[in-house]
Amino acid sequence: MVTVAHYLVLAAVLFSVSVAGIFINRRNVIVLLMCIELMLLAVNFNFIAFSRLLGDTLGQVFVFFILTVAAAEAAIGLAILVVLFRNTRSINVDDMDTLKG
Amino acid sequence: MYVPLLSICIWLPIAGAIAVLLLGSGQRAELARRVALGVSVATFVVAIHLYIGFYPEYVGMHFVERLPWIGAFNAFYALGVDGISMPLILLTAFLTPLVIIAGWEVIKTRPAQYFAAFLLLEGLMIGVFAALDALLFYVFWEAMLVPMFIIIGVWGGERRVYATVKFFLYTFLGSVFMLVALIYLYQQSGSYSIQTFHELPLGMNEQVLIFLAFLIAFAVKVPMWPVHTWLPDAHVEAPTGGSVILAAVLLKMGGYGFIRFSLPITPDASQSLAWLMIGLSLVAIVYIAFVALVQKDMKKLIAYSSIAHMGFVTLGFFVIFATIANTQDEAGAMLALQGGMVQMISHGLISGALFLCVGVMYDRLHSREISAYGGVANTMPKFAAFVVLFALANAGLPGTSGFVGEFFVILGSFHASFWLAFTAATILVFGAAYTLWMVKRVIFGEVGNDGVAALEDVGRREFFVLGTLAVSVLVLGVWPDPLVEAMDETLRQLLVHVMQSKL
Amino acid sequence: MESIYLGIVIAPLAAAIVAGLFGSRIGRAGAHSVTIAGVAISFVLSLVVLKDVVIDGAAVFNGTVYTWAAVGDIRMEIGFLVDHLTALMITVVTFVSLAVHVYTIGYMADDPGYQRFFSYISLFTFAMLMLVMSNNFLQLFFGWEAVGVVSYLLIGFWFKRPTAIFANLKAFLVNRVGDFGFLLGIAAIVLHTGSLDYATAFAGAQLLDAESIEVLSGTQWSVLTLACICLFIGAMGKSAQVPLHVWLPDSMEGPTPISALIHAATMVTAGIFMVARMSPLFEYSEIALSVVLIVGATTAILTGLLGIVQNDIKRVVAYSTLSQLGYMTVALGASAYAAGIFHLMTHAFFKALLFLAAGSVIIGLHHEQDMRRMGGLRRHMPITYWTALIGTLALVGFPGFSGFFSKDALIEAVHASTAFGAGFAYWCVLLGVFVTALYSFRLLFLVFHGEERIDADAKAHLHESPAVVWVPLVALAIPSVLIGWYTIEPLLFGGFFTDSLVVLAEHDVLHEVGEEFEGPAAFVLHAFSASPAIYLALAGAVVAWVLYLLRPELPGRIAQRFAPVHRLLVNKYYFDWFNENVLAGATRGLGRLLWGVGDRAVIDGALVNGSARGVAILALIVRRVQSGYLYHYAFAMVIGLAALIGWLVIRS
Amino acid sequence: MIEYSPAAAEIFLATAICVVLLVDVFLRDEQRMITYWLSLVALLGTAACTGLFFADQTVITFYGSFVADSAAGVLKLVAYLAVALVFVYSRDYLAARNLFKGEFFILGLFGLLGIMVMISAHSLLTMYLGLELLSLALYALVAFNRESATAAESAMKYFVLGAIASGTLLYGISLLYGVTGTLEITELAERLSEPDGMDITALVGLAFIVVGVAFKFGAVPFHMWVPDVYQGAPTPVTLFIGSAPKIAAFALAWRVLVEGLGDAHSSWQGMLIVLSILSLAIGNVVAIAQTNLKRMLAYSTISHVGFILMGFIAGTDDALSAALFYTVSYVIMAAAAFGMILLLSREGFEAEQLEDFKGLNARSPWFAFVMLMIMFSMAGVPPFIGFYAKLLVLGGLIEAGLLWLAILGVILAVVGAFYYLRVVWYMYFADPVDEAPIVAPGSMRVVISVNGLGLLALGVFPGFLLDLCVRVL
Repeated sequence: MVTVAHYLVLAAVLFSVSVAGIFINRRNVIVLLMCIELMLLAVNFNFIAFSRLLGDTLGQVFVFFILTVAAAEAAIGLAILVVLFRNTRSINVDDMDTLKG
Repeated sequence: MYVPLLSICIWLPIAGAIAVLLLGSGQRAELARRVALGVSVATFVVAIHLYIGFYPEYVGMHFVERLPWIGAFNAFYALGVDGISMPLILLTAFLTPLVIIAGWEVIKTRPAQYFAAFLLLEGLMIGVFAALDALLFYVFWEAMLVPMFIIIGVWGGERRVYATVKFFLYTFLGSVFMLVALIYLYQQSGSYSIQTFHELPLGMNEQVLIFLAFLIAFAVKVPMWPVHTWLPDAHVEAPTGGSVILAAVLLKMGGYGFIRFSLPITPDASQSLAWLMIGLSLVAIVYIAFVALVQKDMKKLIAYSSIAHMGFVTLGFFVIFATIANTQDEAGAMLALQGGMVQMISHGLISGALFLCVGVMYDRLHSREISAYGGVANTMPKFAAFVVLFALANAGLPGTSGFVGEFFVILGSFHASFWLAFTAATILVFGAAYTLWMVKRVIFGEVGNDGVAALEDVGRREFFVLGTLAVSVLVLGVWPDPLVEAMDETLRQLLVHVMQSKL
Repeated sequence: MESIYLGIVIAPLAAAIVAGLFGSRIGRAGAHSVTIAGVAISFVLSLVVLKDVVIDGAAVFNGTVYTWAAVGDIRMEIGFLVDHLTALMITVVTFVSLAVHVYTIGYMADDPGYQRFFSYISLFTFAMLMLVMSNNFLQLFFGWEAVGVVSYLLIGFWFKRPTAIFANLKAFLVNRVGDFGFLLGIAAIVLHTGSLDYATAFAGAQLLDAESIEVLSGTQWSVLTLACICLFIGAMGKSAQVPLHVWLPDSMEGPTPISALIHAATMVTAGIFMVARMSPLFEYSEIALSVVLIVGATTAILTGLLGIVQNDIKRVVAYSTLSQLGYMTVALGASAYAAGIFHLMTHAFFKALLFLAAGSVIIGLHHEQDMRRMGGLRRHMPITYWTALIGTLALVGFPGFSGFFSKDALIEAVHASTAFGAGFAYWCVLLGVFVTALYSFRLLFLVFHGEERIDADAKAHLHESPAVVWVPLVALAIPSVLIGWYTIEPLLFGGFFTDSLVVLAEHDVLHEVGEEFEGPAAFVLHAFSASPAIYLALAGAVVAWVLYLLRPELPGRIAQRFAPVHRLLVNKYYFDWFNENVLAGATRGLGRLLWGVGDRAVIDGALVNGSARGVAILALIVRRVQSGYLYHYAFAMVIGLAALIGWLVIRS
Repeated sequence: MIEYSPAAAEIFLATAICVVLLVDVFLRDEQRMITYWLSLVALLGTAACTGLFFADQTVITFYGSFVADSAAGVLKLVAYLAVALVFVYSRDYLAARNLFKGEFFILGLFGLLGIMVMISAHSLLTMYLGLELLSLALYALVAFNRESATAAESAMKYFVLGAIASGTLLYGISLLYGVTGTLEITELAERLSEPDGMDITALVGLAFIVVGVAFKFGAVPFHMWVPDVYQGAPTPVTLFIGSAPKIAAFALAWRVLVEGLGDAHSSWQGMLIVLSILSLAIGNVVAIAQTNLKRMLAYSTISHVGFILMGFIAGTDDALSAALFYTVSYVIMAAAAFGMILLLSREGFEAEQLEDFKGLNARSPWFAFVMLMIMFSMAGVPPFIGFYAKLLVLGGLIEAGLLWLAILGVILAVVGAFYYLRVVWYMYFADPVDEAPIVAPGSMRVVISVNGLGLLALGVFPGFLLDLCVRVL
């Protein structure tokens, strides 16, 4: 029988996968953007699970807001990526270390 | 008709500073100098009224002003003066015009800013002495660091940056602990008025903590051993005027702090930690005297001598408990307190004068090293006479003000114990040794080098400044009664208050 | 009368200020006339006071001029105490000072600092008078130090000479060591009597003796003894008693007039005067008196011996002064204060005379001071020779001369004293007579007799000193001879000092000496029979004659035979070496150590700069944490998150 | 019927942004000044609306998701002031580097709108929306200068870390929603105050939320973005990021932590203490090793955040108003400091190195004095306002009995005073490296002088601002 705990665990797993994805990844920035989207989706899972548990639609409404914001975020992320690429000809995370100290 | 004398004393120089800054160092520099001198002399005239209108018998604060300032803290713009702070204000107001005159032609780079900084410093210093509200006191106390920082930094010697940053951070670190103590006292008493702090009952370990916080702040300022190492650097690198004000007034803030805050607010802690204070003062007197002996730089030597002389002030303030314990009467304690106060005033005049003398020589030969001079008396007889007079005053010659303070403190500390007076009295020998040895190597003897040969005697302006200081040192030495009389009643009340336990 | 006392003190001060500040304007003549006028007024007024006090028998005057400072209930005033002792002292001081002022006109004729010198010596007179006339410890201390400062200025008058400025610093510091003790003595008295003036202190003398103070843990000393010993340390500094005597010989670097005025007649006697003035205190402390006695005795004999090996004419006279001061201190120690003061007075005259005579010789030989390049001056400078002879006879104690009366009375008194150490003192004093005679006549023979060892150009214009120089010599010679004869009766036994000196019955040795005293003449005859002093003096003279005239090579051979003793004497018992190398060297060494290690290395280096460097290094290390890599930043955030969660879970 | 008047300011600003956006589209480059003036007018209008509809007592509308109270009013007014300062200071800088495009002002206004929404958020949803609106506007602004690689890099870093932070915050909100079943702040507080309210999941949720708050403040260890973004972004953007968002961060912490999770104070207090000490330590220490002024001011911001957090740690109302006072005075100081960098920069020259401030007293004594006032105010030296801010916060801490934290904070502040002093000694004691005269329009010179003098004036008479902060909270 699938209980709310399962959903929560799934959401937590997804969340930690995305967080791990961010700081383990050494290659390129697009993976980072994908991880961020994954993180937001994990949160959505949580909301839906709780909203189903509490029998209240507020969680689901929140999910829609999150989705829209995620879209906007992705747009800006990619725009910055384009600008970054045009300036540095590389989207490799390791090259983004001119600012340090 | 009610004239807010103290506010005038504070804000007149500050307004003057702004005016001088506006005049700028360009073609109107000469006018800027005159305005600066005019303002400082005006402040001195106002300060004299403080003395004239001062009735020593009336116990408590004179010329009190009280305006609401910060409602949330219940802090007031409260000013007032009593026997302890009035002479110090008079000293500040007396020295600033002299410093401005001394720096008249000497300062070439940006003179307007130089004089403005001094006027600002004067206003803030008088503010510190006149503040009756602890927060106002603290604001003036810290704000004073800014002009001094600029003075040492801009017009100082080669290592001025190191010296002035060290000066700033040393004092800032010290006074920040005092801030925490003041806030704690405010929370206990509900207002920032120093008077309520005096009456506020405090437990023993509260008192000890507060006392230690005050101790760090004021020990740095006095300076007491071992937090004194900023003074020689600050003095060596500061311009002449800076050294004079630093030695004459800034060091007195520490002493003033002890007698206005530490003793009355935490009497029991002061009593139980008196041994520490006496120990540090004696170390300052003996240890520093040895160190002063081997200095090769004149300003450093005088700086160390100031530390030794200021050791007398702290000794005088904290030996009172032992004297009363030993003799059960307040004669010794009154002597010690008066000694401490008079020593502050006289040291201000003497070390100020000595720094001016070194300044006169530095302006001519641009060196502070003792070895760079020799036989100055041959080419500058009048100047040599002044130096010998001030050197003897520094060595505590009776008839000059240098003797009065030390005499009282030694008599007072004898009431406590023989060995205390014995160690303190060693300053008679060491004081004379390092000061007169310097005089021997610099003033007397054959003409050292052709630089000394080319020296010409003190000009009219320098003669006036050194002359005024010489007269004041002699007058205070021959007849100190007016000063002692002015402080007597306040110190008696302080003693009564300090002797009552707060536990 | 008070205006007269003020006049005595203010006149020299005003003259000094005028000569000092406006010297260049009023010129050389103006300067010396102003100062001489000032001191003359002071001298005349002192004579008036002397007549008023001694002859008309006026009451003791003890009034205050003004309140210096009132601290709590201690009132510190400046005031005058005029009694027999003061009257005598101010007369002696002003007379000798006047003589020196006149003498200086000649001696300093061609010196550029002429006005400055005159202003100093009249300033000195003012300071000495303030010291003598004071009625409280504060003014006494003021006079004490002022006199020290003026002697500092005068010794270093020719500040171009390195030896002079070394001598004046040494003099001032040694005096300051004495004043250090002196101040502690005053502090002890103030502690227990609650006031600074003499009257209360003297009244409370017994009380002081009763109270005790714990100086060294466990031992309880009587306050009176402690105070008196401390005061005596002050006197040792000022009156150059061993070991604080080292400055007096060096003070000969100063011009001769001041050697006469300061280092013979007035300043050095301040210590003696002070102990006499404090007789009401000293009398009640046996220990203090014996300390005074023993120190005086050792000084008398030790410094006397040194006089024999000196070759500089002024140094011989200086060591003779040290020895005579030892005599006076011995008199004080034996409670024969009157004898001490009497000897002080007579000594003032003949020692000033000897110094001025030496000065005259020095001018004559164009500033030559080494006796080995003198000799046979008898023919060239007759007046100087005769006055010097009179001075020497007075010094040695030739019967009838003033020195004889004061020295013999003193020896008798010590002989009669039963204080601890009186025997030792008596032998020292007796031996001293022989030594005094030896070095005095050595000086006389080397300078005025024997073959002339003067080098050519000095001999060329060798001449008798001008009138302005030999008039004071004669003026001083007369009292050197007569004053003893006329004043021994009233001073010692006529109760001259009853109003100013207190002597307990059991200590009153002078009373015993006084019983056999029928008159000055009888005293002279009595001396021949009773005490060996005269014969010792004669023996000394004969030995000197043999060694320095008959067989001049003998001293050299004796010096080789007793080489270690000779070297000890030449090095002045290594006192100077000890002070300069051990004491001063150790102080400088400690200073360098404390400054180098204490201040610079530890406080500045380690604590202040060290902590600053520490923070800077820490900053560089922590700075590298900001690596610039995005994943490090993200990792830091995750670690932060994990830490927070861990914190909460553990806490709950 | 929904009560619209409390949100009048937000509504006015939203419409004004659209109008400005449309007008800007039709303007040629020479007329760009019109957009600048229009945005200033928009700000003025919003301020007027806030003034008109100033809610003396708390009003909650939009079904409990929007609240308007006097504190919100004050915070908004300060935000308007900050943004206005940003626009005035950056006009000339942008024009000189042909970055003078309308989008800058529009994104700025959007950011301001986000801040206003956060200030008046009564539900976690509104708070999230406001936060995202502000963050997205800022990400875009940081990458505003398309030609600069560093700007792009710092924008990417800011974007990724910002996204992680808001993701974490969301996760926290979801947990809290799960536990309490509501997103409204007051209901949240009631549900949590019930006996078993704060169970383990709520605690974990709290941790996540604190991470979100800490990131927005820039407290250590979530501070890594601050130095790189402050240095990489063009200076006007740094000025914007350094001032207004700090008010938003304060509002976020105040609404969520204090009003929402007030009962759990004892648990999040411990967390904030750790954050505060680390921020003070690393902020003050690392700043000493900096040579770039913007990076140094970034670390100084981190150290100031340490002090602001102390206000929340103490937890009493006085301490909270102290934190508010500190935030407001910090905003004014930061605006002035970055304004000075803008003042000294000119075409093709960025005055962002410490060396560039050398000998400023020789070049122009007045502006050296202004910078002196700013630096000493930041160091906490009286008679400037920075001192009173520290005084208040320390007072709150001591009242709450955290004496040791006060002393530690004070010692680190003294360590920090060194790098403020260094700027002053570079200006006054060193000789000028760059001799060029200061080229800046009259308006900027006046405003920055007023801003600098304001620090002194507020320092001498802090009563006015102090009473405002105390009365409002």
